[in-house]
Formats: sequence, structure tokens, C-alpha cells
Amino acid sequence: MLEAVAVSKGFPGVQALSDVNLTVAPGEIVAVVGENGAGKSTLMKILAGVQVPDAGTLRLNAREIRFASVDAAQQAGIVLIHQELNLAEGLDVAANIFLGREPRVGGPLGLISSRIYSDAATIMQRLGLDVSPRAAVADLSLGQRQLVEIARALSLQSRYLIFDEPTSSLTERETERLFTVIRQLRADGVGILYISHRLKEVCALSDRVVVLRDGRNAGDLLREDVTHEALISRMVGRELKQFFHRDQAATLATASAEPIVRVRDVRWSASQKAGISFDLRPGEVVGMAGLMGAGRTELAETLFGIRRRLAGTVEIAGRMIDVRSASNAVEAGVLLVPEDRRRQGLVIDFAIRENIGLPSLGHWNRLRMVDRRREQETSLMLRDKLRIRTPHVEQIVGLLSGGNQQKVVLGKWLAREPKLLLLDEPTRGVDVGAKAEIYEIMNELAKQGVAVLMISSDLEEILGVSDRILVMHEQQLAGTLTREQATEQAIMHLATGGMGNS
Amino acid sequence: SSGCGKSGEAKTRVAFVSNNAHEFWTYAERGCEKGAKEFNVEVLFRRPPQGSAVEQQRIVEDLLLKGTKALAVSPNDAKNQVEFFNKVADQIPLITQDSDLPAGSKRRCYLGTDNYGAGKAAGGLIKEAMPDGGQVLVLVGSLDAQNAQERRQGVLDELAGTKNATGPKLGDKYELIDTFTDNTDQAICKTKVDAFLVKHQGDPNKLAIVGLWAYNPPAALEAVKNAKLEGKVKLVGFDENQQTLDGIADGFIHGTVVQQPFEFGYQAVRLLAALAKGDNTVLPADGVLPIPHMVIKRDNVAAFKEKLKQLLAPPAA
Amino acid sequence: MKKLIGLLLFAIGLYLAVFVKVPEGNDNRTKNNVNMARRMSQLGIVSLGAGTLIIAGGIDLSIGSFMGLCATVLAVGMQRQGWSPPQAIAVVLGMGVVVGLIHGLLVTKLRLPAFIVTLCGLFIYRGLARWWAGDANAGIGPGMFKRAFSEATPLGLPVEFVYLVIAAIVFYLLLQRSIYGRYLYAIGSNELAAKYSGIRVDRYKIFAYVLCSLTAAFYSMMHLAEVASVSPSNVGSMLELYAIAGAVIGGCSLRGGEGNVLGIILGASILTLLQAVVSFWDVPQSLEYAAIGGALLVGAIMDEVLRRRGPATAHG
Amino acid sequence: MKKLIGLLLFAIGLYLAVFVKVPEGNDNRTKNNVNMARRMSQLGIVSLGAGTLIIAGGIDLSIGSFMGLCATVLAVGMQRQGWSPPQAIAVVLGMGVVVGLIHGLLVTKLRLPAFIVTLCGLFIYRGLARWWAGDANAGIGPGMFKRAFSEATPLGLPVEFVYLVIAAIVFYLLLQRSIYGRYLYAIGSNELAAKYSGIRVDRYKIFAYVLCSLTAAFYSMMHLAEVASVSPSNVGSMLELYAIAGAVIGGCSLRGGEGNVLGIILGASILTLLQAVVSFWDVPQSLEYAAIGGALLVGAIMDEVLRRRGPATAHG
Ligand SMILES: Nc1ncnc2c1ncn2[C@@H]1O[C@H](COP(=O)(O)OP(=O)(O)OP(=O)(O)O)[C@@H](O)[C@H]1O
Ligand SMILES: Nc1ncnc2c1ncn2[C@@H]1O[C@H](COP(=O)(O)OP(=O)(O)OP(=O)(O)O)[C@@H](O)[C@H]1O
Ligand SMILES: [Mg+2]
Ligand SMILES: [Mg+2]
Repeated sequence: MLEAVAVSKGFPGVQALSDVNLTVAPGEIVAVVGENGAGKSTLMKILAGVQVPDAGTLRLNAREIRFASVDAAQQAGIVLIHQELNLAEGLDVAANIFLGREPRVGGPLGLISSRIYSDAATIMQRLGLDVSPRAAVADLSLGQRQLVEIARALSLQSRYLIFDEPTSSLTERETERLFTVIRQLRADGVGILYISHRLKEVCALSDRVVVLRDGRNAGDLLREDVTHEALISRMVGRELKQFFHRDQAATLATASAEPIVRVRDVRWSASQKAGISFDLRPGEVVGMAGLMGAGRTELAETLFGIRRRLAGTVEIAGRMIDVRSASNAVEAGVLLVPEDRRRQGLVIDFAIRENIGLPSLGHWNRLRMVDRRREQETSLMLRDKLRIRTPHVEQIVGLLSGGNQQKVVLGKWLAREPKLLLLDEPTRGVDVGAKAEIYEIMNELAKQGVAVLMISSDLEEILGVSDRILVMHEQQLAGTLTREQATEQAIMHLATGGMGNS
Repeated sequence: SSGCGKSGEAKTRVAFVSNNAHEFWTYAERGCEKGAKEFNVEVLFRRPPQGSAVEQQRIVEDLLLKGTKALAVSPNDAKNQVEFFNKVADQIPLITQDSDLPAGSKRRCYLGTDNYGAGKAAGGLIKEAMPDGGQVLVLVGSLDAQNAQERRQGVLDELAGTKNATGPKLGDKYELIDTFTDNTDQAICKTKVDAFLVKHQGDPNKLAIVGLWAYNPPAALEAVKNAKLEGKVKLVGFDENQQTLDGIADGFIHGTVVQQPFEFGYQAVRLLAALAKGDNTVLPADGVLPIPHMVIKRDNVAAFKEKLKQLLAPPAA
Repeated sequence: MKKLIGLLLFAIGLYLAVFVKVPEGNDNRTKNNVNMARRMSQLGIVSLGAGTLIIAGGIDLSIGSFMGLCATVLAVGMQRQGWSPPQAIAVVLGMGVVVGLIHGLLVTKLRLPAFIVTLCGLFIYRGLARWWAGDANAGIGPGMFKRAFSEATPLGLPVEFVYLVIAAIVFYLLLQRSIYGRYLYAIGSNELAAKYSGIRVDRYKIFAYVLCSLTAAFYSMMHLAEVASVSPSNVGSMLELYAIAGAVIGGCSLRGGEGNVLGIILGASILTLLQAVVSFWDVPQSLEYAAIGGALLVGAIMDEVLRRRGPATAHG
Repeated sequence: MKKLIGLLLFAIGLYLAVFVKVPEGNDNRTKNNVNMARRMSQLGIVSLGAGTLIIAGGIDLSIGSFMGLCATVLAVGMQRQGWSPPQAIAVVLGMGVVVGLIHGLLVTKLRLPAFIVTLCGLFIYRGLARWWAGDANAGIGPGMFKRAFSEATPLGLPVEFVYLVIAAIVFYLLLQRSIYGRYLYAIGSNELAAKYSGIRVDRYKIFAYVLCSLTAAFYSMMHLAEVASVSPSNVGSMLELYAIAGAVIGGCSLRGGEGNVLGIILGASILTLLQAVVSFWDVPQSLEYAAIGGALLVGAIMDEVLRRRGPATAHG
């Protein structure tokens, strides 16, 4: 039995946890839910020896414990899979999986056994991570990296495993696979803590759900009592229109408009068999689905000019655009909310204000001076609109909770006026309340005539918000589904290579 | 160390500034120490650590502000520093040592070796070692230093028997092969000579290498040993590096021309002490106090080493 | 902020340490202030250039050699080739722009490591300086050039100090007030995020290299004006270390994205003042370097210890 | 891999360029091989130390000064204080360990920037060397010490080359085969990831600093044995640049986490060979630095261009 008793932890300006209690027994899956910034990750870091609580105690099998380091927690059998990926990019997959616990030969010489690759392959297979164990992590897509992190934790033979939003970049398929593994672990007597903002997963997986609100316990529900409504009301402390659904009328209204974006035969890799072509109409919200590594991110990056376009044309509002760099794209009204917030989305050492101002400064002031007032006003406005939980907008972004960081990434682009808005997993790690806000914003932009292309691995989300759905498979457009045609089965059929109608 | 004279409550303060931090100046410092005691002054001894004009000038500026009453300096770039040192000479008596400011400057006196003459002496050593003629390789840290240019010219002129010889032909018997520079890096100097000896196709007995700066002869000696040509290639040097003297004793280096830096220090302090008190009678009439160079060869090397040992010994506390 | 106050106190302490050793009367103290202001200003200006580049995540090891080349070209041009001072200045500033562009293009377009590019520069410019001067010293006489770059102004301050003030204002506006500066910080902190924000990363990096080379070129004028002589084989050697050290002491991190104008100037001042302290306190010559290094280290340790004793900062 | 082949071809090309200029007969070619192997080995060993530190994300600017201090202590100890060679060697290796520990502790425990710590080291060790030798040269005569660190072995190769081979094997096992090396790469690549994997980051970083200082200390023995005398005011100056450059040319990135043993040795060889090429091709002395820098730059550009022409890599 792993217990946290009356744990508190404060940071300058924020009380992240106050007197929080949590228990997990061997063979039990406990989900922890709460809004962004509720203190979930902080609590998990304390359990795993990454951070030290200001007050309160931890107990393992009724014995008080105090970890001096991550290493000590691991020795005690407690392992955390961090919300933010932390991989050594220069090393290969196998090296990352076994970092710190390499199979050795040669005694004190500490030579690494070549068994490392076969051992890695076994674990990777279990998770369905379909890359070579010798592949450099730098070459993997975000979802694949997330699986590497998970594989690393699984290899640890731990007694308590903590998953901090493991599925935020995983597609349905990998998620299912992961659940099978987690259930297997439960059967083996491992105690599991599981954090997610996807309430569907929480309902499907957990034996018990602990709710945190503003750093305090706000409920402890048994499996039988878990419903969306019950969770949400405890999380946010108020009623919420529970899920967003795109207005049918809006879909119809856009159906007949002239396309504002025409993509023709676009290719970015020599290995692509054919180019990619599609149209987007103004006011349309188009979802893009696909399996992990299907090339959705690559397509978005190509349209945005970050990735070299090998062939094809992109036309926005009747003008061919020569997208050779991201700045050209931005000038042409093409904006991208990238998928990996810490690497691509944010300058982690900048304040919220500075991050939000970054893409707009040049746009705001002809004198090329930083317009601090406008920057300040915009970030305050966006903080409220996106409900970014922070003491002030001068807070360093790196110190925000994961979901709040994601909101800042979105906020950066909302200060500009796009023609085509590309969103790559925009709600990754964002709580239900804020998700609804984000959909609302997409909707509003669409109303103003923007074409919105949203990449998501959350089928529920895709089905809920899109007028139309593009499905990718192996760097090809596998098909397009209208709202009427779209079901989870139809999407999965296309995404896995079945033939579609387009 | 810097404040040589004993705690100088009311002692007159004079200063001696070198042009780099090499061992050569440590002998001069010992001479200064002796002079400080004898003439009852405090001597501030300063070395520009990288041997650049800017360091030297800043050192002098600071010395002036510290109340220095007379200064001896070895200008890093005599030709171009005239203006600066003239300004100094307007404030306190200034003498130059080791290398002189161009004619017309306001320095009171120059003391030191005639570098050109010393070069000629080295040329003489080459002639002696290789009377039937041969090829000559010159080594030096950098050619933009004035003493390097003067010594080299002395060597060339002596061998050619003319003025302003340029080579490669030096008279009918000698030939200048090249002048290697090494940025005062002994290892680079040796590396270059190593490569040269591999490449060189002439008779090693008809090859002389002359090192103009203190570390050049030892570097050349190690390279020659490395090529197993010791005793064949003729080596001639400058200054009193320990390895050079050992090489002479062993018979692998023909001889070296030394400058008596101890005397630089001692004589400079003698003049400075008087000048600081306003006593100009110590100045030589023609404004030059020559400190003769000496030629060290196998016959006098033992005695010279003994003398050096005494000079270098730190002053008794 | 805390860092800046620490630096300021350190600098003031050093200044006083020099001050007490300067005998009164005879205008000595004023003269000393002028000397120190001059040296501090020279290093400060080149540290600003180096610091800007470091903030943008770059590095330039060729500062010393390049400034040596510029000083040589200036001196040879004016002494032997009869260039007028304005002509010589134009040539050297042009060289600054061209060399900065070359560095920047090689680093951004060919993606060569900045360390390699500027290390090659370190060798190349030194060689070119020696070759250009024919391995002989060069110098300038008194005149307009000297007055323009190394003279006391009506207020008694050296003209270099005026340049420093101008440079400080320009760099302050640039780095801390303009969008370009913001972009440089962003690029230094997370180049990818800057790129994804639509910033023309390459262009701004090149700009930072040009600024750095330009300050080195400008330094060469002040240097030549002060010293009047250059010896091409060693003029400016180690300047890159001092310039970078000034910036780093002043709070720039070599990982990029950190540092500010005031810190850089204080860092450069501390280096200059340390040398003056050593000179005025009659530290044994052989130990002089050890004293400078030791004082610097002690300063850095104190700074760290004091900061730790203060309230925990936001950075975890 | 491709990188290594490029380096190898460059090195072979340079070697041939020297080779054709060596006159036949008289054992010249063998002698030249010995000379070059000696220098390459010396630089290679210290580059391995510097490279290991760079892989772990550190940097050491004090390599040259520290090796100068070691060489001075060795020479003064043996010449003036009558130390036996084993005694002197023990002292100097001990110094390597202690200095590495100090650097590592200051960087990890006090979190001072490595640049500052080792820059202070650069000054301090130079000063200590001058002070220890009383600003006078020191040297050693022929004897056991010289034989042990700079002699031809039975195979005709210099003993330094034997040391290089041993060092290469040790560093290969360490860096590329053992967990310790794996941890150094991980630390250099992402320190936080290493920490979260339960690796004692500080300990391994300190270890890397010690390795670097130890190779510098070892270099000092070979250096003294080869040149027989040292001038404390400048022995070893710029060595850190060469050592780091060797590692970087060989593929180490100053951001850490990249590089390998073979690359580092090739990088160091290329630097050595370039100097030889300049010597053998009678490049004018004044242009020699420019030639070395230029060749290095051209090599780096070629490498980059060739790699680009190859199949597109996964990196965008
Ligand atoms: N190192 C830190 N310094 C300052 N504040 C911090 C730090 N770490 C976390 N916080 C703050 O503590 C609060 C709780 O953060 P935590 O990461 O635990 O939230 P979370 O519940 O995991 O949210 P999310 O769902 O967005 O991941 C947030 O307001 C966050 O900004
Ligand atoms: N089998 C594989 N082996 C190695 N790399 C792969 C494989 N499959 C995909 N990838 C990598 O995934 C990249 C495509 O990922 P991209 O980020 O565009 O996909 P995505 O559809 O956005 O998926 P994700 O959900 O993982 O972000 C390719 O660049 C490739 O490097
Ligand atoms: Mg979290
Ligand atoms: Mg993706």
C-alpha cells in the first residue's frame, strides 16, 4: 500500500497541494483527475522522489518513507512516467529504455551487453512500438517517443507505476494496447496511478478515481460511481456543458462555399508514393485523423513551411504561396500550433507574456519596438479566455502545469489573424473545461471565415468538432469522410489502410 | 618580485619594465634587487605577461600614478611607441634598456646590448663552426620584434660580409635557407625543425641552425637529437637557457651569445636612483651605456654556469 | 536584479581597492579614473558584441585575431599606404560587416558549428594580419585618428567612454526594447520554437554575428588610437577570452538566451578593475594571473553562495 | 559513419600531401612517420580527454595552462628538487585528479558555469606555474623519464603512439561500451532525463572533469620528455584550443551528447597533419596560420556539402 498523507507543497505564488491524501494498493488502478494546474503532477513527483513535500508524509506498506532521489524511489519500486517527455535524444531507443539499468557484462568494467537490443524489442513489441530499437530517438514522432518513455518504465519491474498523462499523444490503437498492458500489470499485483484528461479512458480503466481541485482532495469515487458528470462537477465545482458538438447548421453553411485553401500534390518525402491534395473552405473545421506516425504532423509542417516541400502547390485565397519558410507562411496567413509544446511551441525560459507576444510583436509595431502594453493586455486577455492558471503573466512558462503550457501555445497564435489555422493536437493535456473553450474559439474563428485544420488522435474529439474528416495512412491521404459518414469504425478502417471513398 | 627594496616607507620609487615574461628578465630582476639594496631605492619590476605594447603602456600608466620617480623600459615596439614614451619622459626621467627608441626621442640614456653586434657575433660563431661554408636556418619567435630583426640582420651581414644582406646567397660560401617563426611556442619550433630535417636533402655537416630567442636553441637541439644528427648539424644560439648551456657542454651546440641581463637590471637601477634624485652626472656622454655581450663556448661554459647559479639564487632573506 | 547588484558591489569594491592605492595630489586620481574608464570602455564595447552573439546562442572565438587584423589593416593603411583616416575606418568597418556575414552564413546556411567556423577564423585572420603587414610592426603617429578614438573629452572623460555610453544605449534599445532583441533571446533559448513562431531565425543569427564582428572592428580603432602600434603576430591575442568572459561574468550563459546590457558592462568592468588592482597592489608579477583568476573565482563563488542564501528563486 | 569516412579520407589526403614531399632514402619517410605519429598521439590523447568532457556537456578552457603547470612542476621537481621520475609522475597525476575534482565540484555542487571555472583555472594555473618556477625556465636531461615518454619502441613507432593506442582502447571501452560512457552521453544529451533515470549525474560529470585533467597531466609528461625544457610563462598556451578543436572536428558537439573515440582521434590527427602539410609545402611563414585555418574550413564545408548530397536524413 502506497500512501500520501496530508501532503502539502507550495511554489512561489502558488500553493500546488494542500493536505492531499492519496492511497493506492497493489493490484489497483487509481485514476487521478483534475483541472490543469490542480496539482496532479506535483503530487506524483513527490511520490516518485523528484520533489520533496513541504509537509505531510509518505508511507509504503505502513512504513514512513522519505526519498532523497529518484534513484531511491526506484529502489523502493516506485516509478513515474513523466508528463513531459525526457529522453536523451542522441541515444537510440534501446539505450533510452534501459538508461540507468543496462544489462551488463564484465563485472566492475560495466560493459553493456548486446542483449539490450533484444530485451528492448520484447518490451517494444508488447506496447506495439513498431520501430527499430537502434533508431535514434531524435527521429521518432512524438507519439513514438511517448511509447519509449512508457517502455522505459515498464522495463523497471516496479511495484507501483505512475502514469502522468501517458496517452496524450497516443492514438486510439496504442491506447488500447497500453490498457491491455496496464490491466496485465494490475493482474500481476502492481499498483497503478493513472492521470488523464480523457474521461472516457478514466471510466474504462480505473478501479477508483481521486479528484483534485485547486490542490485539495475533491472526491474519491469507486468504479461504480464514476460518471462524466460526477467527475466534472467535482473537478471544476460547477456545471459544464459537458461536450462540445459542432453545429449542424454551420457544417451545412460551409458546404457550398468556394475553397479558400487548395493543396495539390504536396510531397515532402521521396518515399511517398503520391502527393497529397485536398481543399478547405472558409469557415470549415476539418479534422485529420490517422495512426501514430501516419504523417499528419509532417503534412502540417510542410504546409507551414518548416519542412521542405519537394513537390506540389498550395493556394490560399486564390494566391499561390511559395512557402519556403515559416515566416512566409505566417505572412500569408497560415499559422501552425505545433504538436510538441516544449520543443516547438514555447520558449520555456520566457514569461507567459513574452511567449504570447513572440509571433505578434513584429505585426503590432511598425517601429520595431516591443509594445509591452499591448503584449501585457493581450496576455491578460488570453489568460482569462483560456483559463491559464498562473499567479501572473510574468510567470516563466516552464513552471506552468502541462495543460497550462499547452494553453499558452494556443494563445500565441490567437493574437494573430489567420486564414488557415493548422492545429496539431491542440488539446493535448488540456482539461475538459478548457477543451470546451478551445473548441469554442475554433468555432468563432471559423465563423470569421478561417479554415481550420485540426489534427487529433482523440477520435471522440475529431468526431465531435469536425465538419469533415481527412484520414491519413502511411503518409498518404487515405480518404475523406463527411460528417454523416464519420464513425469511429469508418475512420479506423481508413487509418489502417482499408480503401475509402474520397 | 615586484617591490624589491625593503618596505619602502620613504624610499624613492623607481621602476623597471620588461617586454615580456620570459626567463631572461628574471636575471634582470636579480640585478635590480642588487641595485635596490645598494642604491637604497624601491624598484617596481613589471613584465607584460603577453609581451604586447598595450599591456606595457598600461603598466607604465599605472606606474606613473603610483608615484614612480624614474623609469627604465624595454619598448615592445620602439618605433611606434616614441610618442607615448616621450610623454612619459616629460614627466619623469626615462631610460631605455634592451631595445632603444629611435633617434630623437626624449629618453635620457640607453643601456643594453647592441643586438646587431650580438647578431654579428653569432654569425661569427657560425663561420667558426662551418668555415667551409654551408646553409643556414634561422629560428625566432616572431619577426615583428625589433631585436629579432636586428639580430637576424647581424647574422646575415656577418656571413655575407656586407651590410643589409637579404639572402638567400650570403657571400660566396653561405646560403640562408629560411627563417622559421613559431609564435614563441617551443614545441612548434621543434616540430618545424623536425619536419625540416626530414625534408632537408643537403649534407647535415653543411647545415647550421641559429636560434635567435632563448628557447630556440634547445628546441633545435632536441629536434637534431631526434633526427640523430647531433654533432653533425651546427647549432648556434642566443641567451643563457640551461639546456643551451648543457648542449654546449656536451659539444652539440657550438656556442651562444649572451647579453648579461643581470647587468641590465643593476646598471639601470644605478642610473634610475641617481636620476630620480635629479643627479644627471651618471649619464654617459653619448647617451648610450653599452653592456657588452659575451660569447659562451665549450671552454668557458662551466665557469659561466657557475656564475649564473649565483646570480639566479633568490636573494638571501 | 540580485545578480546585477552583486556585480555592482564587486566592481565598486575593486574600484575602491585601486583608489586607495593612488597617491593624492598631482591630479593622480583623475588620471587614474580616465585610464580605467578608457580600458573598461574598450572591453565593454567588444563584450557587448560578444554578449549579444552569446545571447543568440552563438560564439565567436575569432574576436581577438579579427580585431588584430583590423588594427593591422588600419595601421598599415594609414602608415604605409597613405589612406586617410575616414578611408581606413570605412575599410575596417566594412571588414566587420563582411566577416560577420561570412561567419553567420557558414553557421546558418551550411550549419557548420560556430566553434569550428570561428576557430578557423582565429587562425585565418592572424595569418592574414601577419601577411598584410609583411611580418613587421606598424603604427600611427599623432593626429586626427588618435584624437577621434582616444582623447579626453571636455568633461575630462576619455572619448572611449562616450562611445561606451552610446553603445550601451544602442544595445540596450536593441536587446531589451526592440523586437529584434526579443527574437535574439528567443533564438538563443529555443531556436526551434523561434522558428515555429515565424521568426526568420537565420537572418537574426547572421545579424548577431555581424554585430559581434563590428564591435571587434570598432575596438581595433580604439586600440590603435591608444597604443599607436600593432605587432601583427600578437595584437589582440586572448581578446576573445576577455570579451566572452566579460559577458559571461555579467550573466550571459553560453547556452544562450540569458544576459543583459548592464550585466555585460559590469562584467567587463570587473575584469578591467581586477587587472588594475593587481597592478596597484604590487602583487608579485609571477602570481598576477593567479590573482586575477583567483579573485574572479572567489567572486563567482560568493555570488552563487549569496544567491542561494536568499529566497529560493523561481527556477527549480 | 559517413562523417568518419569523410574524416579518414581527409586525413589520408593530408598524409599523402606530406608524404610526396618527403625525399626518399635515408630513412626519411620512417623518420617523418615517427615524428608525425608522435605529435598526433600527444594531441590525440588530450583530445580524448577533452572530447569525453564535451560529450558529457562540459568544457575545459584550462587544459593548456594546467598542462603547463604540470610540465613546470615536473621539470622543476626533477631538475631542482631532485625528485625521482616516478615521484614526479605521481605528483603530476595526483594534481590531475585533484584539479579535475575541483573543477567538477565547482561546476556540479556550486553550479558555477564551466566556462567561468575553467577560465579562472586558465589564469590561475599559468600564474602558479610561473610562481613555482620563479619565472625561470626549467628542463630535464636525458634519462629514464625521457625514455619512458618519448622514445622509439622496438617497432620503430614512438612510445607516445603506444600510449595513444592504449588510451584509445580504454576510452573506447569506457565511452562506447560501458555504462559509464552511456551515462556521459545521456548527461550531455539531456541531463534531466539522466537524472530521472536515477543516474548520479554529478558524480559522472565530476568523473569527466577528472578524466580531462588527467589526460592534460599525461600530456605534460610526453611534452616535457619531447622538448626537454619548459618556459612557464607560455608552455602549453593554446593547447586547450587544439584539444577542443580536435574533438569538435572529430564530431563532438559542444552542446554535448555527440562524438566518438575514432572521430576524436581523426580530428586530432587532421590538426597535426595540417601543420605538417604547411611545413612541408613551404607555405610562407606569415601565411601559415591562414593556411591551416583555411584548410580546416574548407574541410568542414566539404564534409557538410557531401553529407547533404547523400540521401536525405530523417531530420527535417
Ligand atoms: N517548479 C515549479 N515552480 C513553480 N510553480 C510550479 C512548479 N511546478 C508546478 N507549479 C505550479 O503548481 C501548480 C500545480 O501544477 P501541476 O503540474 O501539479 O498541475 P497538474 O495538475 O499536473 O496540471 P496539468 O493537468 O496541466 O498537467 C500549477 O499552478 C503550476 O504552475
Ligand atoms: N516504422 C517507423 N519506423 C521509424 N520511424 C517511423 C516509423 N513510422 C513513423 N515513423 C516516424 O514518424 C514520422 C511521421 O510522424 P508524424 O509526426 O508526421 O506522424 P503523426 O501522424 O503526426 O503521428 P504522431 O501521432 O506520432 O504524432 C516519420 O518522420 C518517421 O520518422
Ligand atoms: Mg500535470
Ligand atoms: Mg503528430
